[in-house]
Amino acid sequence: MNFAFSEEQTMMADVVRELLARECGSAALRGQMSAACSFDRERWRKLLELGLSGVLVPEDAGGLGLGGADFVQIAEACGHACLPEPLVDHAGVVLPLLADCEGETARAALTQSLETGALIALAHPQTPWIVAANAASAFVLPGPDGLRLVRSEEVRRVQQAGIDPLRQLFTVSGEPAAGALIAAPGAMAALLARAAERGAVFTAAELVGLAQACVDLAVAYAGERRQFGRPIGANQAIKHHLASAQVKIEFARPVVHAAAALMPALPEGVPQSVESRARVSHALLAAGEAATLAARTTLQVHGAMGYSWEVDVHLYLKRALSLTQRWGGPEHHRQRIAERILSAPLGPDRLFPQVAKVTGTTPMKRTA
Amino acid sequence: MNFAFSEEQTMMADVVRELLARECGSAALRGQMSAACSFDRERWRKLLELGLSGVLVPEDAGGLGLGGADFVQIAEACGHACLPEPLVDHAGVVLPLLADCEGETARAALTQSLETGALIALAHPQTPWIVAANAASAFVLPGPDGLRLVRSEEVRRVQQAGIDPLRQLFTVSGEPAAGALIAAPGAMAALLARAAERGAVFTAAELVGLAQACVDLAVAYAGERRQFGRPIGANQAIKHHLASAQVKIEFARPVVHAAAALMPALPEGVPQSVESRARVSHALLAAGEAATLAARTTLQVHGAMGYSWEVDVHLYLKRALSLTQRWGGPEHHRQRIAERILSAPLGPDRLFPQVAKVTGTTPMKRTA
Amino acid sequence: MVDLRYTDEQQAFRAEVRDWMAANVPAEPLPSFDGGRAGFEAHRDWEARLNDGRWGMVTWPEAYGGRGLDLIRWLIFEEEYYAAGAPLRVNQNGIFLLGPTLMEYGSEEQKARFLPPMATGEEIWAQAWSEPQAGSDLAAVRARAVRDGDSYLLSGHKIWSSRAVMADWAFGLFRTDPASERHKGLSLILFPLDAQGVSRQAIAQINGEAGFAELFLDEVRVPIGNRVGADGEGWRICMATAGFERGLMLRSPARFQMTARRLVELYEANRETCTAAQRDAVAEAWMAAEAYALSIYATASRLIAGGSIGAEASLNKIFWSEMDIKMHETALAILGARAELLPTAPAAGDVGRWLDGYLFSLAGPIYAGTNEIQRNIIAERLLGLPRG
Amino acid sequence: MVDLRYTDEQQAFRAEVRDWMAANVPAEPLPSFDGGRAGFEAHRDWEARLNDGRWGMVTWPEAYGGRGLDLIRWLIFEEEYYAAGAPLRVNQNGIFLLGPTLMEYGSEEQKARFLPPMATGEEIWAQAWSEPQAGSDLAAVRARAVRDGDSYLLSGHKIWSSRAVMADWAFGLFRTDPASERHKGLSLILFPLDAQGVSRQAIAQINGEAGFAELFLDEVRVPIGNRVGADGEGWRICMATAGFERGLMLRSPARFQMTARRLVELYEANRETCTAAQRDAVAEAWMAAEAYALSIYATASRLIAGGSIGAEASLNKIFWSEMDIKMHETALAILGARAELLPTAPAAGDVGRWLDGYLFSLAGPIYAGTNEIQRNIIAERLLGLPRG
Repeated sequence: MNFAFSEEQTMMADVVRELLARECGSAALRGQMSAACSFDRERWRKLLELGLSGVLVPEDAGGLGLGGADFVQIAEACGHACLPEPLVDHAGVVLPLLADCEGETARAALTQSLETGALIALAHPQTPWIVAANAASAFVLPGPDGLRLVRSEEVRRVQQAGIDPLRQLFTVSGEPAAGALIAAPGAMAALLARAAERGAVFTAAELVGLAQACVDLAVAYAGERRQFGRPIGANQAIKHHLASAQVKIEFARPVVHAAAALMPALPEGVPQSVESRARVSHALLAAGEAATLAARTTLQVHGAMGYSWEVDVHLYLKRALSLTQRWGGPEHHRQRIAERILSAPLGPDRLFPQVAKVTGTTPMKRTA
Repeated sequence: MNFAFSEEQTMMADVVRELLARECGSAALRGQMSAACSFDRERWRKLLELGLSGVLVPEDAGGLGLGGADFVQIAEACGHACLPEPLVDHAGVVLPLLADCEGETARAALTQSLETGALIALAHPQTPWIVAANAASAFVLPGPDGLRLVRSEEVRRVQQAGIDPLRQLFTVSGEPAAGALIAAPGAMAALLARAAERGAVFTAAELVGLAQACVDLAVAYAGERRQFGRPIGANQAIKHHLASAQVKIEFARPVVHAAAALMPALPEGVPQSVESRARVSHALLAAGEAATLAARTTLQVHGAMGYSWEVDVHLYLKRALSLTQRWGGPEHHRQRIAERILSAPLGPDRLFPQVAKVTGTTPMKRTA
Repeated sequence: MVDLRYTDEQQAFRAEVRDWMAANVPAEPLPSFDGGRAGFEAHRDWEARLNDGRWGMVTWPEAYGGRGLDLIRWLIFEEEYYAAGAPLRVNQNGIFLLGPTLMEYGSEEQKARFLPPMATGEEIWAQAWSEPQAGSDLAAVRARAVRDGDSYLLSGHKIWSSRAVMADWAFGLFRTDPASERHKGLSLILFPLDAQGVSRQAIAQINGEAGFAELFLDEVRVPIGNRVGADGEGWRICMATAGFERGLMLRSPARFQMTARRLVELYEANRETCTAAQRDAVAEAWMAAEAYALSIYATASRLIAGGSIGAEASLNKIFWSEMDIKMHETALAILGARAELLPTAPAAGDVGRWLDGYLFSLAGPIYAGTNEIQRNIIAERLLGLPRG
Repeated sequence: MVDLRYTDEQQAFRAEVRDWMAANVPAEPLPSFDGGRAGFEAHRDWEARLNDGRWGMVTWPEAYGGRGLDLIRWLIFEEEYYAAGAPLRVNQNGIFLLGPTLMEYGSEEQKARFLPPMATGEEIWAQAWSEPQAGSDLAAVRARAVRDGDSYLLSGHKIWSSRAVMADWAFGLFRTDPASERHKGLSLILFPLDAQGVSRQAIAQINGEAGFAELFLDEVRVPIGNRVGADGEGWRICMATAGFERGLMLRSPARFQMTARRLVELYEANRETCTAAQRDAVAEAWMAAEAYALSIYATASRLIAGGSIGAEASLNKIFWSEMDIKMHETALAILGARAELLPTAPAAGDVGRWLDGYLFSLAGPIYAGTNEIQRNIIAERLLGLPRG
């Protein structure tokens, strides 16, 4: 039992953080925004050069064969930087899904993407709007005869104007027989379910990173901005708002980290027990609440300044709004929590799902 | 349209307030508490000498024939003083119910109570614990053959130890044929329903008064108690907690007042439309939330002092806990609100239920 | 004496408003007045049309185009106004804030000069309170008015001036006594936005619209007759104006009651996917809007009976601003994945203007004095807690 | 490297604890230790029994009756302890607060003198931090320790001393430098509660039990060897102790996880009358307890890896105290009209100790530094906001 990241795990995230600090600062984001481009190929290239797209891909498929605990801090860094490019989806969800598929087509596409950095996007029923679909080279599309991999020339993309000015959203559809089948209907359900678990966990990580970025922005502003002859951050009201936001973050982050640790390198290992699924849902709910509170708090701390376009506060606020409704949205995940607490054993020894298998000399009174 | 109290209305409440300030101060309450007596006959006599028991009883039944708007500030004053005696139930619910009954028995009991001050209590299904039943001379008990008036010698009283140290609670039951029938089963349902509307409204008023008393206590303490070289009330955190509690109170009070104005002197006038019932439920919900927040806030402002038995804070906290679950409890009333908004017309012209009858040259789009 | 029934006259008045609105409210919503010149001018035209019907501000005296009605009639008017889906008031800084201020503190000349074109919409007003270093701390105003014969020369830097991108006139606080500090030595002065020396810089809000401007004033010459009230009396007048803003006028309850009604309709339209928690949230929203309306009716009755409104205005501001956000959050939760779509998105369906309304609602706890400032006011002036 | 699987050794340890608890935890709950002498002594006996099994404090060194285990094992122990329904720890002020403090700051003599009887429960400890004028502002301590040869003479007035009505010893802050102010010149001194010059006055809490006492000290003579740490070092040591109190030790996650489990059981037992909102609230409670446990596991891992805990302890305190209140509020809402009944009421049915737990939970945001103080600490020390 060790719930501390290794130096390697943290170092990898630090490298991403540093790259994003250089390549994804406020000025870069604003340039990108005015160009109405949510996909900066140069930045994408630099990110992938770090090997990020293969973190969760098994070694025999050409990846690093690492697990969710290795990727989660990277996803947090993406959220903290308000990264427009869908790196978290691509490396956290789509490539692992391809690795999870049997057959040559999926493997070839995976290999090609790992080599060239080609963006592949997934049209998942729980996340109807696809980020930067205009930059994707191929799409994984569910259909009546199973999961298909369709090249971008063969799909219809419809832009869906959304609130996040850094991300262009699309719906994507293809002809029923377009592209190549990569999973039969039976396998598809399991593949999409696993993708949803991964998507929820790493979106939760993005939200935690974003929440922390909001508090960081507000703390910096509150230390500088002066009213009534002193920094506004000297006011207890400001302090207590920010302390409350930080409390929310601190008790979301370990949940996200624990949920990420459930996502192993081997794709088939993504657990589907009611207890594991509840941990994932808990992560997304807690992170969403932390991000919403932190974004609202930083807006309030910034006052009128925060309400203006020229300050970055609104970028985070809008990203939070966008991310919290992905992967089924809060009500779906609350439902999964209710299922868990009303059907599976409860108690301190159920914190880590594998415990029950090993211990239990005197069983808990409650039975599932 | 006038939503301001008249001088007479306010003056009557002021007289009650002054009497309670004299007779129901902290020392009196503590004396009563150590005597484990929740009914001070002398205080009761003085209160009734003001004519309070007849406020809502029609003139032809020996009362003042006034309405809910005349009684609501009196009920607030009782809540503010944390009055142990069940004056609000007696004068606000039970005597109006007796006036509402046909037949001699009820009328005779009413007349006698108005003359002698005898406490009569009601065992209402929505409020199972009867306050100070040991001091009541008679009980109104629902039964399979209708509503019966039963003398205290003929009932079984079982004390139900509760959290409010100023009020002794009881369940009360009688033999099926004990006492005298005052309403047939058909009439009983309507009588009990009206009693519940009155009970909810005036309990809401008690809660608003109680909430204000909590803020008043906390403001006084925060102005006196010094830490870090200044009164603790100079801290923004304390200020903002109390301001938030006051906001809750200010937007509960007019709801309670409007709901009270729906309770006219004529008993049969108690409205039963879904809109009126929602206003009553809204009053109880809003007042309950205000009282809970205010009680919790005053405890927090008082710190360890507030957590001690010797300071009055806990008396209000416990009374709030007791009152909020009466008359069906919050979930029951939330249900009534939902019924109202999903079945009756909505919009600014529906604020006062009688409006729709009169206006309407171009009907609102929405229909019930 | 509490009597919550409308009189026959009040009912007749309601019917009259309802009829006029039915005949006059534009069938299609006007484009936003902060979104560009066309929307701004369409709203100006609407102001003129309202004025033609003598509906511009029913509480104003008849002499200035009003009807001299009491606050209960004003509330009835507002109820019918919002129920009819009538446009937002582009001249709200004028008719709700400066108008009442001029009637209380202005000279006869000022009333005659400024109120009629305000009523007709000929002159649209912006406010110019804040400065970069004077936001919550409004008394830190540095912009100055230097006396030069019969004129003032106005110089300084104003910010967050709502409507100032396209408005005709503005009112603001200026330091008329250069040696003064804090809230002393300030005066309230009116100035035309097309005057020599005024330059305006639009500020885009988080919804992308330029609802604010920065104003750079460089020796803008205005006659001393443009000062409202006495020299140095600006702070006191400004506080009274802020009371109007936070209190009754700017946020009439009907607007929120209509939002609550739309929210119930949204819930009903999406009932199959809604949870019980969302139903409860919708019910909360409706209750909040009703509570706000009842409270304003009580305040209006009190004012009619000779009462006044002071720190209570701060209670209102906190309540409506928090309510407004919650209502919109509830709507977005019901919309689920569609919440983030703009109405122009093909998949948006019936998302309506909830997202826009949400962004707008987020300004509520900030403008006209942040809710933190309002809580200080309540604690210190209403509850009597010691100053910090 | 994150690895959330227990080792075989950890699993075996869990099984060992579970077996011992199953064999030793009293079948009937003990009477409250604040409710009277019988309950107090029953809890003292339980401490002795725990110590006999070497379960008094598994993280303590073996020399003092512990097992020298790491924090992960401590967590496992606590999980099994609370899952077994074992009694609350009457000597918590000793074993969780003073014990660790002595191990870090005490002399060898002090450790040898005080730790063994603390471990066995022979000496039960009270804390004596606060004074009537030194609550949140602990640095305002006035109680003094005057040097007299090899002794201190302790005088002053302490309040809110938990357990002090019946405990044997107390530790508190005293001003050893009479000329000092604020947090300078304070020392941490241990004194027996039955000494000449100590009088104790029980303080009834809102639940009617005397969990606190006021202590009046009048020239209470103690050897200077009862001072922990150097002269004037009391504040620094006290802050470290407060860190234990707010941080890991006093509120282990298992307790809340058991409350969450009982809450789910209460929901299930009352499912027919429960609303969806109540189901959501129960789910929130469970999530909060899980989040707290996960966070403590993360902190424990960090501490094992050589990290330290500082202002983070304040995050914990705010979180568990607010969670605890919410859990109990949810339970009371589910109980409805029965919520206000004491368990002794004939109609109480299965209300259990929820009401009592609710009242107890209300102390959470107050004691060991109010949550307002904790938010200041987070803002200033963790986030780096400027001091007020």
